[in-house]
Amino acid sequence: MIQDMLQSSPGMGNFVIFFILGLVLLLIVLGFVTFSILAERKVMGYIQLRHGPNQVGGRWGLLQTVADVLKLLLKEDIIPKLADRPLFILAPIIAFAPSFMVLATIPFTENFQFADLNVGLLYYVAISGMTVFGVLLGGWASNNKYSLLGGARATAQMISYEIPLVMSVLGVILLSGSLNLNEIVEAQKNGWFILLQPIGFIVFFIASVAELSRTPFDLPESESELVAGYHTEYTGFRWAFFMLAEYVYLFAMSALITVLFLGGWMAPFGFLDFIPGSVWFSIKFFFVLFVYLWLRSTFPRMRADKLMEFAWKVLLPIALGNIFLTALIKSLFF
Amino acid sequence: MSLDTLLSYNWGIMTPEFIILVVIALLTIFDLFMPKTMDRKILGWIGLAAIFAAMVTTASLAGGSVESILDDTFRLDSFAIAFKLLLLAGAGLVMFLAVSYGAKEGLENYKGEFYYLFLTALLGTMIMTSSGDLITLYIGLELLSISSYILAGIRKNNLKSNESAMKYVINGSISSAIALFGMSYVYGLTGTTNLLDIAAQLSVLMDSQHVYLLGISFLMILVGLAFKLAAAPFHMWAPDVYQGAPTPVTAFLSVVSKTAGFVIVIRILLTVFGAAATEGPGSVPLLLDMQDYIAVIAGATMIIGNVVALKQTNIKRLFAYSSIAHAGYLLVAVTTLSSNMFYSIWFYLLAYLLMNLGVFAVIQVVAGKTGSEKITDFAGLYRRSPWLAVAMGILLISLAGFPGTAGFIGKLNIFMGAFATEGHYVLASIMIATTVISYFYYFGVMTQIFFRPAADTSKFNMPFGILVVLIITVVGSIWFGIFPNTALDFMHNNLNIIDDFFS
Amino acid sequence: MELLNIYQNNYLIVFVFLCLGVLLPVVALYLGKLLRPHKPSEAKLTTYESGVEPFHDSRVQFNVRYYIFALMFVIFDVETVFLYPWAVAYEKLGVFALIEMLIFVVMLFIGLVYAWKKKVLRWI
Amino acid sequence: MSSVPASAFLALALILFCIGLFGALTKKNTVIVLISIELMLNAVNINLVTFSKYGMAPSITGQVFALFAMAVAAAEAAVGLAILMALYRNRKTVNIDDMDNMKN
Amino acid sequence: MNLNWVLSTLVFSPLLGIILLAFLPKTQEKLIKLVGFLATLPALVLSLAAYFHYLAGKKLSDFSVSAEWIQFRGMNANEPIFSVYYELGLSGFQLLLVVLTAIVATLSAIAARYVKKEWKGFFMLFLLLEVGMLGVFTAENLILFFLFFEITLIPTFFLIGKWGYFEKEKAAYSFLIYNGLGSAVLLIVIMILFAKTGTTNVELLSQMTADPTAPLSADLKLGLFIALLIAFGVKLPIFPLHSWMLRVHVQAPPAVVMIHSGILLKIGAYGLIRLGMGIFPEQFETLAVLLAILGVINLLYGAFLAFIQSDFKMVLAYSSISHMGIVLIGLAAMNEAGIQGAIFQVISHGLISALLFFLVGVLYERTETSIIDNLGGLAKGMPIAAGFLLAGAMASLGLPGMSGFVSEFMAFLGLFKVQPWIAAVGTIGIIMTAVYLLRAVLGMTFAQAHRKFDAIVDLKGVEYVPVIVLMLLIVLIGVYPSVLSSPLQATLETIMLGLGG
Repeated sequence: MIQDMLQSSPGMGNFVIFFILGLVLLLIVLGFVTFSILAERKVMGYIQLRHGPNQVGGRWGLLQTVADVLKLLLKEDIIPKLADRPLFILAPIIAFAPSFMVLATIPFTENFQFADLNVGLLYYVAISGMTVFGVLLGGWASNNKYSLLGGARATAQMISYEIPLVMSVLGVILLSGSLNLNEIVEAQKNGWFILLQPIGFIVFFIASVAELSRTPFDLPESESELVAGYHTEYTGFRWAFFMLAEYVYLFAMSALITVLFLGGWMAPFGFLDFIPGSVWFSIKFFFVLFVYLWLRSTFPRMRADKLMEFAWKVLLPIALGNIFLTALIKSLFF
Repeated sequence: MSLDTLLSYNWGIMTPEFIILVVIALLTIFDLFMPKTMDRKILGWIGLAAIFAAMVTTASLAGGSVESILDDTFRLDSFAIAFKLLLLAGAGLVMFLAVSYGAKEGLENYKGEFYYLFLTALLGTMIMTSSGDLITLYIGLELLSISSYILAGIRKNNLKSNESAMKYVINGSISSAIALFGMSYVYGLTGTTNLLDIAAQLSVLMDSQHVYLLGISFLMILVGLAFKLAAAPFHMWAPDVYQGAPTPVTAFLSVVSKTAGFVIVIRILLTVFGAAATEGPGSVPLLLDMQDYIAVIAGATMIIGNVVALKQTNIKRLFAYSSIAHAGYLLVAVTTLSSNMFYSIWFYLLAYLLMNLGVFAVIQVVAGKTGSEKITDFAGLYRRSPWLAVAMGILLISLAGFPGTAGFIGKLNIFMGAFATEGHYVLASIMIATTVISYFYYFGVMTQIFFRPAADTSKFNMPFGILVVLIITVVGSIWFGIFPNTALDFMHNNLNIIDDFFS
Repeated sequence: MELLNIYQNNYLIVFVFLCLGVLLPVVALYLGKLLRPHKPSEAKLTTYESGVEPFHDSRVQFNVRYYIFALMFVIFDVETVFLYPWAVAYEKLGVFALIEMLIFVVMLFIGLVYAWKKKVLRWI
Repeated sequence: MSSVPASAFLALALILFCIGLFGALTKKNTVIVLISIELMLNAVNINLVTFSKYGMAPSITGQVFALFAMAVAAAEAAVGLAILMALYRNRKTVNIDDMDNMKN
Repeated sequence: MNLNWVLSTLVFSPLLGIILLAFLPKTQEKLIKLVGFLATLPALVLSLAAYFHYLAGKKLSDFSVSAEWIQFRGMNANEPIFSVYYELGLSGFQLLLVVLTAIVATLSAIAARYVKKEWKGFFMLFLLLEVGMLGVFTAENLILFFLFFEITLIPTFFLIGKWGYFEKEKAAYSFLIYNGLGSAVLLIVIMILFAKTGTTNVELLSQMTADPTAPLSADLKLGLFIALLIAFGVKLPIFPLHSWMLRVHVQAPPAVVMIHSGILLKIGAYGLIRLGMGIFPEQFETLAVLLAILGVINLLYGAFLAFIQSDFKMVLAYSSISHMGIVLIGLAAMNEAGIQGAIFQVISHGLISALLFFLVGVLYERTETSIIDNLGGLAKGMPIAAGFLLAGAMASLGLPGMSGFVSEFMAFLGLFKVQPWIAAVGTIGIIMTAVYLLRAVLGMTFAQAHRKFDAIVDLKGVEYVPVIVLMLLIVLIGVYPSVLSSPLQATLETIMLGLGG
């Protein structure tokens, strides 16, 4: 059915249908975010030998985050007097919209993908880069020193780590010869790229942690240094959208890593093919997600200068070298 | 494209470029890893050696047939060799100036950068001369421009230098954007960026609508390149930039950069628009149709350059306007499209290179000593250093176009073309009249040098580099003034530019 | 025609996602407005500076380092413009492209080394 | 979307180019001037890409050209901003009209 | 015997002096002046030798040189589209001017003993100037002519601007600009001729313009001729274009004025005759009346203004304008007598003005003034100098037996034949000449003395050389005009042939 629709000429009807489907995904994602926050708290609680939410929210604190959301919704909305009002309002939207947009191109299973773009990977990289604007604008519009500093820091960090990120993924592109995420998955039929591209994977993973501003690279919003950073002045649902964006990115990035390096929906061995792709995808996806949570609870925060220098002096040269190593391997062995 | 294709190219024809490229990379690394205290002059000498080596290889490539590699994007023809030799010669002389540059707020901290940025700009010009494709042409142009922007602002703690660089960036970028916009239409009408293919496509252009579009693109390219040449009315940046930039950079901009500008003008205008038909195949080329526009620019450039130069008090601004005026003279040759156009432009650029670089060498010595750049600083130069004064006198006379110097023969060549073909009498008359106007300011400098008493009678110290430049330029100016055929015959016997364009 | 339709539909989906991404905050904030209290006061509207009275304008000049990193980003990010198509087409281009790209990246690397030695990469 | 004629893209490019040119020539703030120049270059890119799809003789070269133009534009912007920073440090202004230190 | 080398050596021999001077220490005043003087001698010797070669009845074409010089190439053609040759040659007219130049140059080198500073630079420029002048008169080719023509500009500019009197820079500038404009116009003419005909050889051009199939329309030729008239009119100078020349005469140092008035002005006349008449005879004829009127205006204007001057230098300057009027008058006659008169006038005025300016220099050296009133009673203090001054003035006003008479007489004779009315008006000028010159000279020599001349020395030693040599030549021409007329014969015939008479 979807195939037919895709082949029909685009029009208002298609738009409505896509809209409904997209809305479904949005709700799923929102649900995911709600519970991934809970999961994060729980996981961290267990790792650090303390309890996660257990007082409110029914069994295992399942409704804890639901309550959180409601609280945010009901909070008073304050826009500081000295803030740049239009930008202040715009910033969370700019930060959030791209995070959702990138989901459009990720192939969850063989058939479950919204937009099968030829330049899917490039699309992801390009659109995710836009979030920086939201962060920077938010920091600037607040007219608060902490916010400004946080925004600037966040921007510097994000753009610095974007370079190794895009460079490291070149190895994958070289091997698959395509930017289409589906084709990249197909290309992993004989071996996941995590095996062929270990260096690229490590660089990509580290850079992705920094892009997500998660520990150990959570400087942009280090409470103890910046009083929360670029969103200091935000309250209620406006603040929530910055958070939401982060978690949606977490979702998207986990999915992307699954697709790029872990073979997407494909089974690790041929004989396991009978298990459906969605299951495989979910397993891998949750594993990656778990690693992110794991990292957060075990690592201390890095020093700001180390952080920046790490991107330029370590990751970038390694990524550049990896490109040529891959190219060489490819022309010698493939 | 496999390894075979790679090896099948005759890479030898790119040797000069490779030499420069490798030396750029080496110099960058040397500069980075050399101890801070070490004198960076050695880098300059290495650069000079590279330029010399490139020159020798370029000369040794002369006389061969036209070759092109890399899918016709890089083309080595006589035109390229002839102008590459000029560019390299000019760059070599500027390098000598740079090595001996020791102004008070000098380049000490940035000297290393200076050398390799300078070579990068040179590489850009070389690529421009040899490119057979709009893309490489544009890349070469930008390589030159971007390096020049930085060079102009290399004294980063000097306000004038900053301003000069800023103005250069803004004007340069706008102009290249305009030219690029014009080029995009050319591409659109032909579907290719290869110059020869474009020419072939355009020669059979039929649709009048397309011709109209082509006309617009011609004008845009012309305007964009006129900025680069500092032709009026797009010359406003030149005086400020020349004044603010360090003297060797000014010399580079006014000579090498300008030469490269003319190279690209000829390449694009002649190949692309010389072939474009106005009304179907075989009709009058668009270039001839548009000749008047070039003529207007040429006339305005000569008049504005020479007249505004009259009231300058800063020596570098004066020579900025002077070089604007010279661009005007050269544009006359471009306008006339006479049969000796290449020879006259080439020879004039040679003469201009010699005389202008010599003048900048003197300016560098004098301004370096006094710390300011006023024309009055030259007062009594004859007393302080007769040889320097006489050298400057000869160079100025050559710039003014008096017989017995290369400047005269250059102008003679251009007149010849202007009168020979359809007779651009008005343009030629403007050229002669403005030449007379130019006597005022050239001789104004002479008055300071020879007639006025010196405020300070201390002697100059003449670094080796300056001495070399002065000897080469003065001797060259006179030699080519008296025996111009030594240069012209070299051109004629070893190179056949005409075939590159009309065969 | 079908390919074209698929192509266009794909981008229509992207557009839908954009709309959703913008609509969600707008709708949520609008709904929130109906629910949440609104009692502004002078103190609430001041800028937060750890409880101290705010002083000076907050929009101070950034440390110059931020700009330098921005410039570095511009340069390196745009260079990937050449790397991506190259990587995609690498199979067809072969060794020739490898060598070309090697030269390109060596130049890029020299740029990085330059910045490194000039202490541009040092934060603070 | 094939119903959109090539001329629409060209017109868009032309309008963008003119806006850029206008901005570059009239604005006082150097940063805005630099942005305007970028706008002009991007107009060129639109042209090139349009021509590479709908031109007289469509070819991929236009896209290649556009890529090069982008890279060059980035380099130009980087150099422009760097120079602007140097200027700002010495002069504390980004206003073009304040750049009048010469002419004497 | 092959005599090809003679002219090149003649023209470039002063360069040897320049090179020698360059290596002399600049404090050696005596030595420098000696070398400077000696360097003018080879040209003098060679030019006199050439003159006697001619007197011996041999052909002047023996001296012609022709060599390839510049080739301008065009598209594809292996043959150059335009060629310029290095061509030097002599005709009778040119021979006379070369001799005149050599003589005056040598004598001015003697006069240069009054130079007070920077002798080295002075003599180097002076010798360069000589190269230019000799080249102008021997060039057979317009480009070469133009080259030498411009070479005279630069040294003159510096000689005036650096060694002149109070307003030297202004004088130098007006000299440069007027002459620069003139030469610019000249260049246009040359280039158009070159582009249209493909040659710049004067002979060939003369033949070509006579040929009706040549690619030159009558209108173009007229235009070119008018341009030429302006170009040389500046140099000559013709009335509205003369103001620069007054300044130069007053401000330049004596040696330079001798050269300037004696020779440089003659380049204008030479150009008009050789190029104007030679290449465009028909157009010359068309404008003959205009030229005659201009000549008379020059004559009268110069004479009237000379009358009211208080500075003797100004008197001489206006007298030069006036005398150049006579040249024009002679030329405008378009007949043999007139043209011969004009050429005579060129040479005779060269000698006379050189003599007078030398004397002015001598006087100025001793009294530091050239104002007529201040010099009153000169005859008492400096009888010999005063005597020569008077003799010079007599020659200038055309006393029979001296060169001035011959030339003026023949010029007017020529004009009376064709334009009696204009000539009649012109004769007023002759009378005026006598009046103003006598007023000035007598005012200086015999008038009431306003100062004491006790300490002032009369002419002495080497100063006699120029005075006597010039005086002798003036008298020689006056008494025995055929020293000039016989070499001129051939030239005149050619010109008359061109004029169709």
